[in-house]
Amino acid sequence: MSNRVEKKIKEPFIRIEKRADLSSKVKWLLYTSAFFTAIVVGGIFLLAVGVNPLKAYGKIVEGAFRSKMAVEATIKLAVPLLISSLGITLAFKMKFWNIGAEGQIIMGGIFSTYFALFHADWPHFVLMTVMLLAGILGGGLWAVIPAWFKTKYGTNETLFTLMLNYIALYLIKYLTEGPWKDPEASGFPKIASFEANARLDKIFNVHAGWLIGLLLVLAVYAYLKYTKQGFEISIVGESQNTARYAGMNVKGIVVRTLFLSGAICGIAGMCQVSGAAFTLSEGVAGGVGFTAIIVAWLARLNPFIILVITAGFSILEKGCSVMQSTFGISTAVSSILQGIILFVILAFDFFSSYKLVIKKQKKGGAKNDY
Amino acid sequence: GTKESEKEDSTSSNSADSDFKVGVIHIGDPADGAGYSYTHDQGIVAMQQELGLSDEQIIRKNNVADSDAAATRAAIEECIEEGCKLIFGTSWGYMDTMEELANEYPDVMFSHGTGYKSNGTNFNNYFGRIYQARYLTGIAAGLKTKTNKVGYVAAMGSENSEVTGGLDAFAMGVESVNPDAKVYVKVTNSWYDPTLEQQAAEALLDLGCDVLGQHCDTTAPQLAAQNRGVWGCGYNSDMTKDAPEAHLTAAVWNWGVYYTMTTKAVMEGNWNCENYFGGMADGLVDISPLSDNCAEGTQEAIDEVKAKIVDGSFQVFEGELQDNQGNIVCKDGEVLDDATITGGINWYYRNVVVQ
Amino acid sequence: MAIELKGITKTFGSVVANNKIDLCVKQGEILALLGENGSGKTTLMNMLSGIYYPDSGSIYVKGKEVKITSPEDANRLGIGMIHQHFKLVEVLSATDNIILGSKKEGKWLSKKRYEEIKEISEKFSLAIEPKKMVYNMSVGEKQTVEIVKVLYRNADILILDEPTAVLTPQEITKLFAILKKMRAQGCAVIIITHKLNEVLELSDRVTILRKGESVATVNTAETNAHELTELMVGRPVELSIQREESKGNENLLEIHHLTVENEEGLEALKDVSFELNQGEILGVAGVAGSGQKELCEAMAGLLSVKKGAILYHNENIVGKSPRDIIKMGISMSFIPEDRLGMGLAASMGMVENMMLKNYAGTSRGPFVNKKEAKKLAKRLVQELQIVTPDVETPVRRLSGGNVQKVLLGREIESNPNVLITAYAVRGLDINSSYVIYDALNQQKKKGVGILFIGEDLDVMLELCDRIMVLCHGKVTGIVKADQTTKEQLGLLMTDAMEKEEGQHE
Amino acid sequence: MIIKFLFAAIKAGVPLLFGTTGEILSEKVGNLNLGVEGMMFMGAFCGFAVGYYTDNVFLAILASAGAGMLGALLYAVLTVTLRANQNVTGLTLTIFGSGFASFFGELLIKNSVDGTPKLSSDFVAGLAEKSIPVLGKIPVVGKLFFSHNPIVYLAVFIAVICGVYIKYTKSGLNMRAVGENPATADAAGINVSLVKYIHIIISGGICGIGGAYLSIINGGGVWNNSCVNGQGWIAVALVIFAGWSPFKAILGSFVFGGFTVLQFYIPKSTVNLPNAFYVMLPFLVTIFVLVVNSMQKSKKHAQPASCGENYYREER
Ligand SMILES: Nc1ncnc2c1ncn2[C@@H]1O[C@H](COP(=O)(O)OP(=O)(O)OP(=O)(O)O)[C@@H](O)[C@H]1O
Ligand SMILES: Nc1ncnc2c1ncn2[C@@H]1O[C@H](COP(=O)(O)OP(=O)(O)OP(=O)(O)O)[C@@H](O)[C@H]1O
Ligand SMILES: [Mg+2]
Ligand SMILES: [Mg+2]
Repeated sequence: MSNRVEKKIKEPFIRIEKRADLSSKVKWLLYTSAFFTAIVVGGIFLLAVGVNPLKAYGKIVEGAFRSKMAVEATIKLAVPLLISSLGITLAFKMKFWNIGAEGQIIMGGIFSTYFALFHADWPHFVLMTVMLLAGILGGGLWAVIPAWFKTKYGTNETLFTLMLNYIALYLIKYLTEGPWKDPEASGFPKIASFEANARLDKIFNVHAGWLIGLLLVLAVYAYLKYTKQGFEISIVGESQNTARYAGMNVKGIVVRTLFLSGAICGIAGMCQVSGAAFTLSEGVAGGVGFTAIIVAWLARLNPFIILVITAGFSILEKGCSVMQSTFGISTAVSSILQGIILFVILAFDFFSSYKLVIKKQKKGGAKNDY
Repeated sequence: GTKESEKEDSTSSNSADSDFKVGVIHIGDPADGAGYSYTHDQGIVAMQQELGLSDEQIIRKNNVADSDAAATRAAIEECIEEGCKLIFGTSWGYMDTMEELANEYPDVMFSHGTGYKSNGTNFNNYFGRIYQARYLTGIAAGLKTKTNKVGYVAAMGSENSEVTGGLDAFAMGVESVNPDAKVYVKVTNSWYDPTLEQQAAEALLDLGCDVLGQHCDTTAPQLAAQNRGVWGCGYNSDMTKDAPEAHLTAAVWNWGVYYTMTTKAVMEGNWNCENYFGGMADGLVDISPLSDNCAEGTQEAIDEVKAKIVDGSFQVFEGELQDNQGNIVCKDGEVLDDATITGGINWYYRNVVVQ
Repeated sequence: MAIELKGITKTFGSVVANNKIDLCVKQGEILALLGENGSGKTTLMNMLSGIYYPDSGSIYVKGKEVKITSPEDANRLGIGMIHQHFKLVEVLSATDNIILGSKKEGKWLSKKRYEEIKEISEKFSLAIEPKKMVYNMSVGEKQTVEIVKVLYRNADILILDEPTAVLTPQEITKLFAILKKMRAQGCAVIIITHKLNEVLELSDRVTILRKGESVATVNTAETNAHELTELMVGRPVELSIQREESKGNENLLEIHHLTVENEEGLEALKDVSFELNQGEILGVAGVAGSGQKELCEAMAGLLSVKKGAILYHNENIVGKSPRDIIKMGISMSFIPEDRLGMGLAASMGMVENMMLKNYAGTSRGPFVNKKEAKKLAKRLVQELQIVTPDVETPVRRLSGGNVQKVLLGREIESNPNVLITAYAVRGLDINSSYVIYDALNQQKKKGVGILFIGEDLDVMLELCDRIMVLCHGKVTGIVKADQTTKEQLGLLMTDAMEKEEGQHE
Repeated sequence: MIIKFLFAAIKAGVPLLFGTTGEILSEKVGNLNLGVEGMMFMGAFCGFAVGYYTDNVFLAILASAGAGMLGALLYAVLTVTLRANQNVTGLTLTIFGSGFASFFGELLIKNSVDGTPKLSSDFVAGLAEKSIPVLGKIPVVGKLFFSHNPIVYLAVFIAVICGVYIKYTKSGLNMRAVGENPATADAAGINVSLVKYIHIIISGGICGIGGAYLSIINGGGVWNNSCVNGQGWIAVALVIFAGWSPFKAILGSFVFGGFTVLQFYIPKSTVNLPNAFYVMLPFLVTIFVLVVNSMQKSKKHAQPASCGENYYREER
């Protein structure tokens, strides 16, 4: 029937197979080897650019922890990342790819800044509470926009939230140059620094954001794992049809969850403006919203692992900053190092769900390897 | 280093020593080769050489966005952590943060560039009369233009006194040698944005401008001019090396003057912490050597005015000045005071055209 | 010998899906592959089509030993497989789907390709519209495209995985004609189906798999349904349905003039009226797409109703959400067509799936109560003999039959008054099917009103008390099951619409 | 002035066109690559550096494509073979790429004569705007369309080629199938991984050239560490605007280019909108298009169905 060319088909040397379940021992082995490989590959890069990797890593760790002040700085870096990673987690759990944390942080910042600028005379406690609520509202509403369109028209949320980041950013620009411009800055477009009354209190010398972050870790964990709403989120993430079938109001759940997701990011924004920057500026989110996506993903949406990974990122960032000034090397080294470490970890992540099967010989047993 | 700093504190009166550290916060990367941070860093390097400081004594924090107050604070705190006794912040956006940190860390000296605040004890501002240099570059531009249209890429709009004052001085320089020429402005709203600066420059060239002045931090306008075969006046550093066929002269900073003076004073414990506003007479600002592209007679014209500026017989914002709306912004026989120059010039000079 | 498999073994983690299986098909022969759910049929065939790769064993195609590492290899060897779930690109036309990936000459997509496909399809007397987009096609049309796709590649070994599960009787007849024609041309055909009558009608030989091993191969001419079932299950089984007289005559549900629009805004149900009594199984027959899905979803509150009423004890439940309906005290169980996509959360375990419908009611306050669900899951595993490593194992990993049991078990456990089932046994092996029928009869005994959407008319005639026939969204007749015949039902199912119109008005 | 504006719009749109065409290729095979910015950065640097050291325009462009490809290869290995999450990998690539450009950019600066890495004037002249002999003389059209620098034509050429390829060739059909439904493509005998690799890598190459345009032509021949500056993100947005069609991307990129230069051509005296509005405009428009697209529920102009998800044959 056919005149097909017979081609010798060889058996593949290596094949990929899905892993069944991973024992926790293997899991740890995997994580530690990923970590060390990342360190080694990063080290090779450092070596290549003429920095002694041992010294460099030493400096990074030292830089993050060398003094009380350094530790405080590291924690300050961690706060917005931790909080927004937790926010994203809610949306991701529902398989709603919210990559708009950046914008939601900003909107949280903008909303709470309004009160800091124009109602700084309110009693401190009232003002703080209102600012927190404003942050929640700002971030939440900003996330609700794409959620609403998603439920109504199926609008792609990845792209929508991405675009909203930029719009939020330029909204700050507008406010800075326009209505909220500091009248006393002699023409420089900037928003005035907050008065002391509008600043987040410090607990152990670092603004209260860290406590909020830790509480949120517990809250998000419990919310997802033990509450009915958390259950709804995972069902909707699983299959919207199944959720509808089970009598869930899918649209309501999507909008509600995104509100919460954005709201948490908004809290991060509020903490940044009132606790770290004491003003609103275009750098308020500074890419944290994007890093948070990476953090949430690497942590597999587990709030406690998010805490650990956030710590890692913050140590790296703070440490690299010290390394940069100490060795007089480019700030870009830190980006490259971060990139390399992430690439390695992403690559290793593969082995947590797949394994390689190497055929020894024609009929030889299969050997499993990582 | 906290203990050490306390120790030092007690004997701070003169610590001209090897563990005296100076922090510098740069908005960009000193390695950018021509722009703002590069110029400041040249000043730091000059200071370092002059005072014989070792490399370890200079802590640089680069790429610190001044639009990110949290990052600014983190960078400065890191300098404090490193034990810096004197910290220079080079971009205006750092000002408020530095002011606050000055109150939090009274034993560290904070000196902030291009702003206006001070606290009289450990926080001041330094800036310079770059408008004097701009006036001179305006002369070069005015003599060079054939179309009588001079362009100007401005980082900020009229609300910004620093930019606007500089632009007005430039325009006045143009007018002084070429009363028919107009100065066209495009605003990028960003201190540093190569793409926008390039596009703004192109738009000006499209309007028919044949000399481009600039108050923004990259060489893009000069390169755009060069690509069209016309001319330009740069800023920050001598841009003749970047655009040899187009560049006339640039308004340049010699920050080393201030950095050396201040660092020395702080090391010797006799810093007065007053705001500094240096000018051409101090050597803080200048113009770069004129390139061969300049029109004939430029050197002479400039030299004459420059001499007067240096000896104080000529002030740029002096006598009757009219803005482009027809208002009188400085009366005859008066001179604008420094407060107005740094914070109150929000008008465009009469030959400036905003489109 | 077209294909010969020797000692094929394939494991997934700890599951041995295929254990040293031998199998062969000759050219010019149709081989039926029979086995219970999860016995390894699909896995075995997927190794022929290059989706999976065997752990050990050898494959011979036309006498030569080969390694099939990808579908491309399979194509090259002349093996074409029609998968259970269609492999078509929705946004492409029929033609583009057919020529997809073909290694034929030429780099450009010429206009002529449409004619070429038209010709090929006509040669096999298959009706396809070459330019029609797949997303506009019915299931039957898609199936046809799949077949043309295989023919286009000149495949002479054809594998079909449960091809008839979603086809109408007419379409099945057509499909079988094509397969027979191919056999006549010397092709080798392997077909997987759970319907014994099809096996007996079509195949030359039958290979039976049980628990991943091939237990027997018999000549179709020398066997019968009973023997096949016994070989499959491994013990003698009685395949009969005991229909008890429906006792209760109390009306449970009255449906009045129900008109429903589907997602595309077309009227899927037109003026449908009927009633469902206590302790009765009401069958719903009809060609696929006659509005069965919409009927179920409308009754379950998942689809909004355009006109009409659904009365439950004289109270209209139209416009209420599924949650509200449950709150009203009506417990209506619905076993949807798409089990994993609609009835269950595929990557969650049985426990979570038990909570799916009543998580909100199990406890007060914001927290869910997992304990009850876990108990229930464990009980179901025992009662229905669900094969699963653990009650927390994702249900996605269970075999089709077991998935079905999980779903059915949950719905029954909720003690419903009304049970709606759509294609409850689709894709289930014969034994599992009868377990389900039994379970339904148990419910009926308890007085539950059951709406049974089915496709196998023989079964419906045995199981149901009354049968309602839908055609193009209209009721064309409601008949007593013991007073009708298959032929009569068939007529009602396809009856010309005009005729029915008069009857209704 | 209008003509000058349009001309400037085209110029500003060219890097976007590269980025968009590249990203379309990638998304068409099912890989949403958020690393456009990073790949453009890598291309920008390598193109510039090779131009700087070899003085050869051809090699420079080649190098920029090569660098973009390298970035894309990294992305492809991670997402296609190792099945890492596409969003995360793309973001990481952007972090890495921008770091890469700044880091080596600084080295370049340090190693250059008086701290200014500067392309030779011959090199720049080779890429200068030139009026095409006869066509360039046509009154309006000549200025608008036939007096650009050569890379502008290259951008349009690549976009057209990609458009034709996707729509009218068999391999284009195959790659579309991979992006829509990889399981189907696989069953049809298409080597899904190979197709993905090829297109993702080519996509990176195209993005890389876009980067080179920014560093070499927009930068006026002097290296600048932040030459890409967010253009990659606008390109991602533009893909939506273009409805995943390279043909529409041509028009779209010029429209978006128009947005970015609009503020410099609209007379401030007549229309005085806040500056933030102009920079926001492309993103606002993109959202608008995104929403309108989804409202129409058009299956044809939507994102390829499998975009964002990785494929594993044995997965169900
Ligand atoms: N991708 C897979 N991963 C893990 N296990 C699998 C996979 N595919 C099949 N199995 C296992 O292999 C066994 C056989 O599956 P297979 O699909 O071949 O059954 P089948 O005979 O086709 O069943 P059915 O009649 O329900 O279609 C199953 O019990 C299942 O546990
Ligand atoms: N991803 C998976 N992981 C583990 N097992 C799987 C997976 N996918 C399928 N299986 C197994 O494959 C077997 C057959 O599944 P399959 O869905 O073909 O059942 P089925 O009875 O044919 O149902 P359907 O009619 O819906 O196809 C099951 O036993 C199931 O356990
Ligand atoms: Mg099967
Ligand atoms: Mg099956």
